Amino acid sequence: MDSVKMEKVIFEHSVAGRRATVQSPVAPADFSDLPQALLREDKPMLPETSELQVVRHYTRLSQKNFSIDTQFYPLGSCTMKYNPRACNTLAMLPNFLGRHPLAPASHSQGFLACMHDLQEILQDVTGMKGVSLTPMAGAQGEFAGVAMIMAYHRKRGDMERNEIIVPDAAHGTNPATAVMCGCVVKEIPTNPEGDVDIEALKAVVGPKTAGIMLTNPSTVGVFERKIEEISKIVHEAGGMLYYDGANLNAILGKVRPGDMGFDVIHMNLHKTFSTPHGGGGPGSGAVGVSERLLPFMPIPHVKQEGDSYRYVTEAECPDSIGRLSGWAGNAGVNLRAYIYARLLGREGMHRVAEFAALNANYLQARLSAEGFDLAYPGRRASHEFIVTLKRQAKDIGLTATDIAKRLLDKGFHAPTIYFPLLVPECLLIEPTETEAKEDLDAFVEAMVEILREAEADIEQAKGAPYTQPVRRLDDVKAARELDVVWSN
Amino acid sequence: MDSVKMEKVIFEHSVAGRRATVQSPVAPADFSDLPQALLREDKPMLPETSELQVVRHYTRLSQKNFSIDTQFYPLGSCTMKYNPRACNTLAMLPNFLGRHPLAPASHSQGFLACMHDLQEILQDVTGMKGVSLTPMAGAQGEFAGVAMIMAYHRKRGDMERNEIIVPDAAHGTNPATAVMCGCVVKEIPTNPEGDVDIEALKAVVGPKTAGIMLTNPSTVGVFERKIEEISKIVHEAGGMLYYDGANLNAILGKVRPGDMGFDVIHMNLHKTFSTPHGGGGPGSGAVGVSERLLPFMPIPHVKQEGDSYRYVTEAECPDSIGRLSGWAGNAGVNLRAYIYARLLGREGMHRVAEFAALNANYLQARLSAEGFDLAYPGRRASHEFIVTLKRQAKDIGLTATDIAKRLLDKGFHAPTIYFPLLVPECLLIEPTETEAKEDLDAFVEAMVEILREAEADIEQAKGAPYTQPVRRLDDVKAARELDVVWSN
Amino acid sequence: MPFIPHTDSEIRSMLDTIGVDSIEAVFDEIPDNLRCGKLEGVPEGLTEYEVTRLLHERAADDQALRCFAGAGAYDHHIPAAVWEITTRGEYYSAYTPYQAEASQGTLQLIYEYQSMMASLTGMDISNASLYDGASAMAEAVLMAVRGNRKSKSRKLLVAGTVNPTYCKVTNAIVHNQNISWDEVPFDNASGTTVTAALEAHAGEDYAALVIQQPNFFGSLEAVDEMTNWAHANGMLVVAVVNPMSLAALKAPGQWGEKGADIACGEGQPLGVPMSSGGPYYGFMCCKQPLARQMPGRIVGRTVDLDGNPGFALTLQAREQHIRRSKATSNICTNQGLCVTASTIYMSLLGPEGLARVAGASHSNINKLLTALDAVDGVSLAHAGPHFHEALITLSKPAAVVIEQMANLGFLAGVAVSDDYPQYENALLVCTTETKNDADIAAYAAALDEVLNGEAL
Amino acid sequence: MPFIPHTDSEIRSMLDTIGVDSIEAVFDEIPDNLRCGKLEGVPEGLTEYEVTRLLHERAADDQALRCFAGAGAYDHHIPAAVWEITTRGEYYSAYTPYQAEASQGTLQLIYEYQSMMASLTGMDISNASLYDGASAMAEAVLMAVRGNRKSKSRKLLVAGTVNPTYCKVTNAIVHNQNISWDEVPFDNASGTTVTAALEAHAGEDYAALVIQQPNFFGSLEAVDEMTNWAHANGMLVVAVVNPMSLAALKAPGQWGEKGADIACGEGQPLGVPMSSGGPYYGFMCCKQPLARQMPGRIVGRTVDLDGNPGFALTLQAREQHIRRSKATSNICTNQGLCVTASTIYMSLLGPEGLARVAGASHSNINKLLTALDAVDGVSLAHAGPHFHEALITLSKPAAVVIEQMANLGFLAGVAVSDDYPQYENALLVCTTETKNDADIAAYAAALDEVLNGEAL
Ligand SMILES: Cc1ncc(COP(=O)(O)O)c(C=O)c1O
Ligand SMILES: Cc1ncc(COP(=O)(O)O)c(C=O)c1O
Repeated sequence: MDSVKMEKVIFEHSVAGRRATVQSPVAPADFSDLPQALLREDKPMLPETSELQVVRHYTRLSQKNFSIDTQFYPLGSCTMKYNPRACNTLAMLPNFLGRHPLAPASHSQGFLACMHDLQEILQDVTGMKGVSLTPMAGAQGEFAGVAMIMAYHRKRGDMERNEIIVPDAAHGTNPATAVMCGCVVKEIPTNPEGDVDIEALKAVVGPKTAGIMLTNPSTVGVFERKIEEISKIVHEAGGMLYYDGANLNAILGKVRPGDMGFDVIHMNLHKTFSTPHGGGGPGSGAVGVSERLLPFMPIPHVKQEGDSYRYVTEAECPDSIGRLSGWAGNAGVNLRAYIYARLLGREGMHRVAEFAALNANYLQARLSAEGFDLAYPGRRASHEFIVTLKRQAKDIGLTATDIAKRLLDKGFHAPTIYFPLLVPECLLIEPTETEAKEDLDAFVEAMVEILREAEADIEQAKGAPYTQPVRRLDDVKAARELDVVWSN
Repeated sequence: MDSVKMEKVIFEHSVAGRRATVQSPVAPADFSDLPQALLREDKPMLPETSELQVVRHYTRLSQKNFSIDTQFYPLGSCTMKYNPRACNTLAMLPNFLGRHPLAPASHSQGFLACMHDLQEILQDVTGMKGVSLTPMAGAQGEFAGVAMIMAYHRKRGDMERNEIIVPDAAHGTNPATAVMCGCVVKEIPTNPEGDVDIEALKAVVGPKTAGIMLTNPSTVGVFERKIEEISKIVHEAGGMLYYDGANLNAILGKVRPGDMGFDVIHMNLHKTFSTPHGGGGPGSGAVGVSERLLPFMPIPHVKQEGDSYRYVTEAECPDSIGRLSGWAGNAGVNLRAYIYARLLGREGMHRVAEFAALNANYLQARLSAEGFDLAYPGRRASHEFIVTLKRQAKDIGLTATDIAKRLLDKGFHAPTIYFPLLVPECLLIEPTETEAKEDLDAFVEAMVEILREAEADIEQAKGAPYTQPVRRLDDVKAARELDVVWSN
Repeated sequence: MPFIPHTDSEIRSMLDTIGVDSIEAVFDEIPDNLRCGKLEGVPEGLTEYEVTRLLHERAADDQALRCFAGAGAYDHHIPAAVWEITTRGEYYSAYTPYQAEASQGTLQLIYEYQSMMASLTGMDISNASLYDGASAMAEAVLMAVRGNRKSKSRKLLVAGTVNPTYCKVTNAIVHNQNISWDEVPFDNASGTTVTAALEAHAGEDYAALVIQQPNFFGSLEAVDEMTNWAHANGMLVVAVVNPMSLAALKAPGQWGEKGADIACGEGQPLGVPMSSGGPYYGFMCCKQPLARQMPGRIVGRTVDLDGNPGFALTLQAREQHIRRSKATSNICTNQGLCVTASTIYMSLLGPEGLARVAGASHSNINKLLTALDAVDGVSLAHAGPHFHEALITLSKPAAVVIEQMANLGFLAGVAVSDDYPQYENALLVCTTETKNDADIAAYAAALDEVLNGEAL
Repeated sequence: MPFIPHTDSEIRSMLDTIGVDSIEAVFDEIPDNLRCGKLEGVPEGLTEYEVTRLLHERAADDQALRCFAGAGAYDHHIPAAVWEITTRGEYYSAYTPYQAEASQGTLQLIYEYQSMMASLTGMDISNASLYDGASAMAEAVLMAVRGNRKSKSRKLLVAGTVNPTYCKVTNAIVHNQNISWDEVPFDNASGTTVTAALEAHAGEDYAALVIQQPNFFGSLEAVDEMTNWAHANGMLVVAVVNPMSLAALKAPGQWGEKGADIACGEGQPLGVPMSSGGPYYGFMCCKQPLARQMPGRIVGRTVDLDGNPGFALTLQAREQHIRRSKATSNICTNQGLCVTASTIYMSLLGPEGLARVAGASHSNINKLLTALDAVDGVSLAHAGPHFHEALITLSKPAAVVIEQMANLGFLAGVAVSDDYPQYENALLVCTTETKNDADIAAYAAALDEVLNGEAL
C-alpha cells in the first residue's frame, strides 16, 4: 500500500545521449591538438539526465535526511544547534563566492576585514593570543595544535619529547592526530566521577611528555574540576596543554581555555559557531595559541595595518608549522562563523553556554526522574550528559542502538551512541541552547514511551525503525560484500 | 507504528514572550505621540516562536506538498513543466529585489531593458502588435482583453455590443471575466468531436456580439480546426476574437494566435513560460493585441527610445483601459519568464510545442492501448488530452476522484479532474515537454495497476490515498462547519 | 535541447507508438496556411552561463538607491529564512492545492496565514490572497456593492486620501460594471478627512465608504468617527490598511462601534521584496456575514476518513471554476508564494517584532522630519502625526530633485503632482526600520546640497 | 536573546526541575577564579538587518574581477540548481550520516558521488572526500608510504611540476612522520618532466612517484611513461589530477600499463565556487588492493531487515573513531556539502557537458595565447600543448602587472616567482569556459595597456 519509498540511483535515470544542454557550451569539445595518447577513450560513467530529473532526484533524496531544520537532533559532542539562515544567505553573496583566493589584497578588503574581525573575536572568547583560521575541521585543528607543540619543543632544542597524553574518554581524533604528528600516545584513565585520574597522570608525565590533549568539559559531559592541578602537573613536567574545543559550546562566555592554562586550542566552528555540518562537513577548526606558540601558528592569517588588511607572508613567519590547506582554509565556513558571531555579539556569547547548560541539566534531571540511569549521577551536566542503558540491556535486552533506532520512529534524531567508549550502552545527549522546552519535554516523553514499549515487547525496539525509508541496515554485509561503486 | 505525520499548527508552538530577537529592532516600539484612540489595544495573534521553530515548521510543512521538483504532475490545463532554477536565482539578484517600483528610469535601465525585450519576444511568438506585461494572472489578462474589446467598441460609438460568446468547455474564468467586464455571456456547445458547434455559433452572433473567447487548442485538448471559419463569422458580425492563452504551450512556434485571426490574447507566463506556480501563484497574464487594439492596452508598458527605456505615461495613452495593478504587474514573475525565454531562444520556442505534443500523443496512445477510453478518440492530442472513466464508473464504480487519489499513493500527482465539465468522469492529462519517456511509461503502469486493483477490489480505490499525510478529506464538512481561522 | 529530455531513439520509439513518422505529423490538424515561421524576433538561445552573465550585467545597471520612497511599496528588512524556505521546490513548483491530500503543506500554511491576517485586521475571515493591494481594493468595492443589503446603489464614497493609484486601478476594474464613486475632499492642513466633508453626503445612498489608514500622505484618519458615520448612513466600510501598521494601530474590525466590514490592502510590507512592484499580494478580510461574498480562495480545516484533522480548499461555490459567470470574481491564480513568504515573515517577527518594526519606521519619520526642518527650502505639507510617511514641499521641482538625489545614491521619495496638482513641488517621503540615524543625516545633507548647493 | 527560545517562566520552571535557583548555579563546578569576564573584544550583537547591511558593504569592497587566474582554483559556471538544492536544510543542516536509516539522502548521494569519481579517475574505489586538494595529496603520500608493500622507504619522488602549494601543505603534514621527498626537475622548454630526470633515480628505494596532470604550468606530462617507470622501480604512482580535465584526459587508472595506484586532487572545479579558497574538497580514489589504506569515510550499499537496498557508512574500522591511534588518518568531519554540490553538478553536466566545459576551457587558452602573441612584452614560457593554463613571461614585474590589471577589472593571473625564482616576471594565466572572445580580447588589450601604455 505504500508509495514507492525507494529512490533509484541516479544512474538508473541515465539514458545515453540525454543531457541538460543549457549547462555547457554550445560547441562540442575539440582536443585534437592534444597528443592522442593522453586522451581518454572511454566515456566516464556520469549520469545522462535532464535538468528536471536531476533537480527532482536530489530534491527527493534530501527529504530522506533528518536535519536540524526538520528534527530535534541531540547528537552529543556534535552541537547540532540552529544554523541561522542569514549566515548562508550572506556568505553566498556573489562577490564573496566569486573571489579567487589569490585576488590581490587591494581588491579584497571586505573579505579580509571579516576574517580579521573573526580572528579577534575568537581570540577574545578563548583567552588566547593569536588565532589562525586555516585548519579545515576539528581534526586538522588538532593537528595544527600538536604540530605547534612539537615545533615549540624542537625549536628549543628539546628533541626527546614525543609523548602525547590522552584520556581514555577522548575523541578518536585526539590519539589519531598525535600519531599523525609523529608522537606516541599515552592513554590515562577517567575516574568514576568522570574526572581525569590525577595519580595516573602523575605517573605518566616526564621528560618525554610533549603535552596533553584535553577537552573540558570532557567528552563524558562534566567539567574537569582539577584542571588547574592538571595544568600545573603537565607544565611542571615541561609539557603543554592542548584544548580540544569541540565542547567549547559548554563554556562560551563562562570560562576561557586560556585562563585555564591551555597553551593551544582548536575550535569547531561548525559546532560552537553554528556553521552547518552539511551532512558531514565542511567544518572549520580555527586554532588559538598562547604567547609562546605565536611564532608557530599555521599560515596564512590576516594582519591589520592601519586601515587595511592583508595575509601575512611565509617569509614573515619562518617558524610557522606551515600551510595546512591550499589557500586559507574553509573561507566560506569562516564567513558564516563571523556572521553568527556578529549576530550573537558579546551578550549572546555569554548566553550560549548558559542555555546549553540549562537545557542539558533540565533534560538530565527529567530523564533521571523518569528512571534512566545517568553515567555520572552526582555531577552537573555541561552542555551534554550521558545516560547508560547498562541495566536495561541486561534486564530486557534494550541496547543503545535499539533506543536510537526507535527514536527515529518517534521523529527525533538519536543521541550519540557508544561514545565515549568507556561507558557501556551509552547515549551522549546534547540538546543545545536553541531548542525549546516543549521539544525537550517531547523527547523525554518519547524516551519513556520507548522504555515502556520495550518492557512490554522488546521485539518492537529490535525491529526499529519502521517509518524510515529503510528498515535497520545490515552493516556487516556492507563491510564484507563491499559495494561502494555502482555498476550497471 | 508511524512517526507523527501531523504537524502542529504554528500557533501551537507559540509561547507568550518568546521571539526571534535578531529579526526586529532592538528598541521597543513607542507610539506615544500618536492619538491613543487610534492605537491597537489587543495583541494580534501572531506566533511567538523562535527562529529555529519557524524554520523547522515551514520546512517540514513543505515536505507535505507534491510539486514538479518532486513528482510528475500531469495536471491538465496547468502546464506543470520544469521551472528552471536559474530563473529564480537570477530574478532574485539583490539589485532586482531592491528596486522600488518608482525608482527613476535613469537608474533602472537594466530592469526596463529586460521587460522591453520580453514584450518583443512575446509579441513575436504570438503574432501580435503590442504586449503589456501588466496583468497579474491569466484571469486578469482575460479581463484586460475583454475590457479592451469593450473599449474598442465604445470608442467607435458602438454602445450596444455587450455579449461575449463562450464555448461550454471554456475555463470558468472566461464567463466570470465577461461578467466582470459588464458583459452578458452566451454559451455555445462543443460538438462530439471537440470542436465548436459552428451552427450554434452562427445562431448566436449578431449586432450585440462584442466578441468570442476561445482557446485553441481548446480545453478538451484538441485543435479547433475551423478556426478560420469561426474568425470569419465573428469578425463579420462585428465581434472580436479573444484568445485564452492558457494553452499556448501546445502551439508555441507552430501557429500564432495573431495569424489565426485573434485580436487579443493573454498568456499565462506561469504556464507556457515556465514561471513557478508557487502553490497557487503568482502568475503573470501578459496581453498581446492586434493593431486595432493598440491604443487600449493597459498601462504601463515599456518603450524604447534610442538606447534607453522608460514606461509610457498615462498621458501618452489616453485610450488605455488603465492600470490593473499598483505598479507594473508581477515584475519578478516577468523577469523569470524573460530568463526562460532567453534560455530557450528561437529554436527552443519551436521545440516546446513539439515535445509537449509528442509526450501527450504518446501518453494518449499508450493509455488508449491499455484500455482507457479517450473522450475524443479520433483526434490528435494537443499538449493534453482527456480520458473519460464513464464506463468504469458505471461498471465498477471507479470515479475520476478515486483514480486521482490512488495515483497519489503511486507517487504521481493526479491529472485535472472534472474539468472541462462537459466530459463525464474526466481526467485531463498534460504531461508537458519536460518529462522523460520513462516517467510517462511509469505513469501508464500506475494507471493500469489502479484499474486492475479496482477491478479486483473497488474499496481500495475508494479508500485512497493511504500514503499521504492525511487520508481522503471531508470537503462537505469543511464547507458546512466552517473552520477557516485558528482559535485557541 | 533545453529542458527536453528526449533522445533520438526515444523519439523514434514514441512516434512508432503514436503511429506517425515525424513530430510534425501530430500537428496535422492545424491548417497549413496558419503554420508559423521562424520567430525572427526571438533571439538565439543562450546557455545558462550566458544568461547569468547578462542578468548580472542588467542588475548592475540598476544602481541600488537608498530608499526613502514608499507610496505603497516599502523597504523593510526581510529575514533570510523567509525566501530560503519559500523558494524550496515543494512550495515554489507546486500548483494550486486542488489535490488536498498531496498539498497539506501549502494548505496548512494558508490556514495559518488566514488566521494571522484575520487577527491583524480584527476580522472574522481572510481569503488566501488577491493580486495586489490596488486590485484588492477593486474587489472590495465590488464585494461591498454586492454585499450591502441595505443599499441598491452602485456608487461609493472614497476618501480623497486613498492612494490615487489604487483609485485608478479600482476604476479601471469596476467602471465596467457601472460602479463609480464620489471623492471626499481632505483637509489641506492636516492631510486627513474631516467630518464636515462627510456630512455633505449625509442621507445619500452609497454602498460603502472607503477609508485608507494610514492614508496616502502617511497621516492618520479619524477612523472611528468615519466608520460610525458610514454605518449610520447605511454604508459598509471598506478599510484599506497597511498590515505592518496594524501591529500598532487599531484593527479595522475595531473601528468605531461596529468595526469596518471589509479590510484589504497590500501585503508587500510583510516579507515581500520591493522587486520593481511585484509580485506582491492583496489581502482581504471581512466580517462573517460577508463571507460568501468574498472573492478568492479560502482554506478550511476539516477531517479525513480516519477522523484526523486536515486542510482543504473550501467555499468553492463562490469561485469561477464552479460558479462560472455567477462567481464572486474571476480570480483563479492568486499570489500564493508571496503569502508563503509573508506567513513565514509574520511567524519570525511575531507580535512584538512586528510592533518594533512599525515602531522604528514610525520614529524614523519623526527623526527625518526633524532633520529636514533644518534644510532650507523644505517644509512639511501636513501637520502630524505621521505613521511612517509624510509629504514635504520643496523649493525646486520634485522631478529634478528626484533625479539629482538619485545621482547622490538616494531614492528621495515620490512626486505626487500628477495626482494632486496642488502639491506641485512635493515629495512623499517614507522611512522604515532599515534607515538608521546616519542614513537620515545623509539624506538631509544630500537634499540640502540639491536644494541649496552651488554646483550640481 | 538571539536564537534562544526560552521565556522567563520556562527558565524558572526548568531551574525548579533541576533544583537550582539560577542558571549560574549549574556552573558551580567551575572554580570561581577561572570564570571569565565581559569579552570586551567581542562587539555588541547586531540585528540580522544590521549584519546584512554590513556584509553587503563588505562584499561590495571586494570588487569583482574578471578572473584569468587558476593555479588550483577555477572560475567555472555553476548551474543555479546546484546550490539551490545543496543548501536545502536537509542537506545543509544534517550531521555526518551515522544514523544511516535517517540519512539515506546523504548516504545515497555519496554512493553516487563515489561511483562518479571512481569512473572519472578510472579507479576502483573513492572515499567520501578529504579537506581539499592540497591536503588530499598529503593523505595520498601517507597512504602510499603505508601501502607500498615492496618498499620500506619513507621517501618519495615528486615531480617538480606539482603545484608548489600542494607540496608545502604535504610537507607541513607528512614531515612530522619523517616522510620526505626528492624533487624531479622539469624541462624548462616544455615545462614538463623528462624521462632523463627520472632515470637519475632509477634503482633507488622510494615509496611512490607523485605526478600532476595537467601539471602546475598547465602542460601535459608523459604520464604513461612516468607511470611505467615508477612501477618498474617498485614505486606506487600517486596521480594529482584536475577532475574537470578527466572529461578529456586519460584517467589515472589507465596511465601506463597498470595505471596509477592512487588518484587525488581538488574537487573545486566541479561545481564549487571559488569563494576565497574554500570550502572546497579533496577527492581520493584508489585501486582495490589499497582500499583498506584509504583515509576518510566510505559509503556502501547493503540491505535492510526486509532485504531492501539501503546505504550505510562502511569500512569504518579504518577510521579514528574506531581505530583511534591506529587509524588511517585523523580525519573526521570532511567536506560533505561540497561533495553534495559536486554530485549535482556532475549529474547536470553529464559526460558530454563536462567534456564541453573542458573543451571550451582548453580552446580558450589557445585563443588567449594567440591574442597575447601580439602584445609586446609577453612571451610564452613553455611550448604547448596546454590544458587550460600557461605561464607567460612579462616585461614588467608580475606583482605590478597584477595590481594594475586589477585596477582595470582583471585578475590577471598568478605570480610564481616565490616558488620558481627562475620565472621572475611570469604570470600563470588560466581560461575556463566562462571567458568569451570579447573577454580574451579585452584582457589582451588591458595587458598591452599595462605593459606598453603611456600613463598608468
Ligand atoms: C570531542 C571531539 N573532538 C574532536 C572532534 C573532531 O572534529 P572534526 O569532526 O571537526 O574533525 C570532534 C567531532 O566530532 C569531537 O566531538
Ligand atoms: C484554460 C484556462 N484559462 C484561464 C485560466 C486562468 O488563468 P489564471 O489561473 O492564471 O488566472 C486557466 C488557469 O487555470 C486555464 O487553464
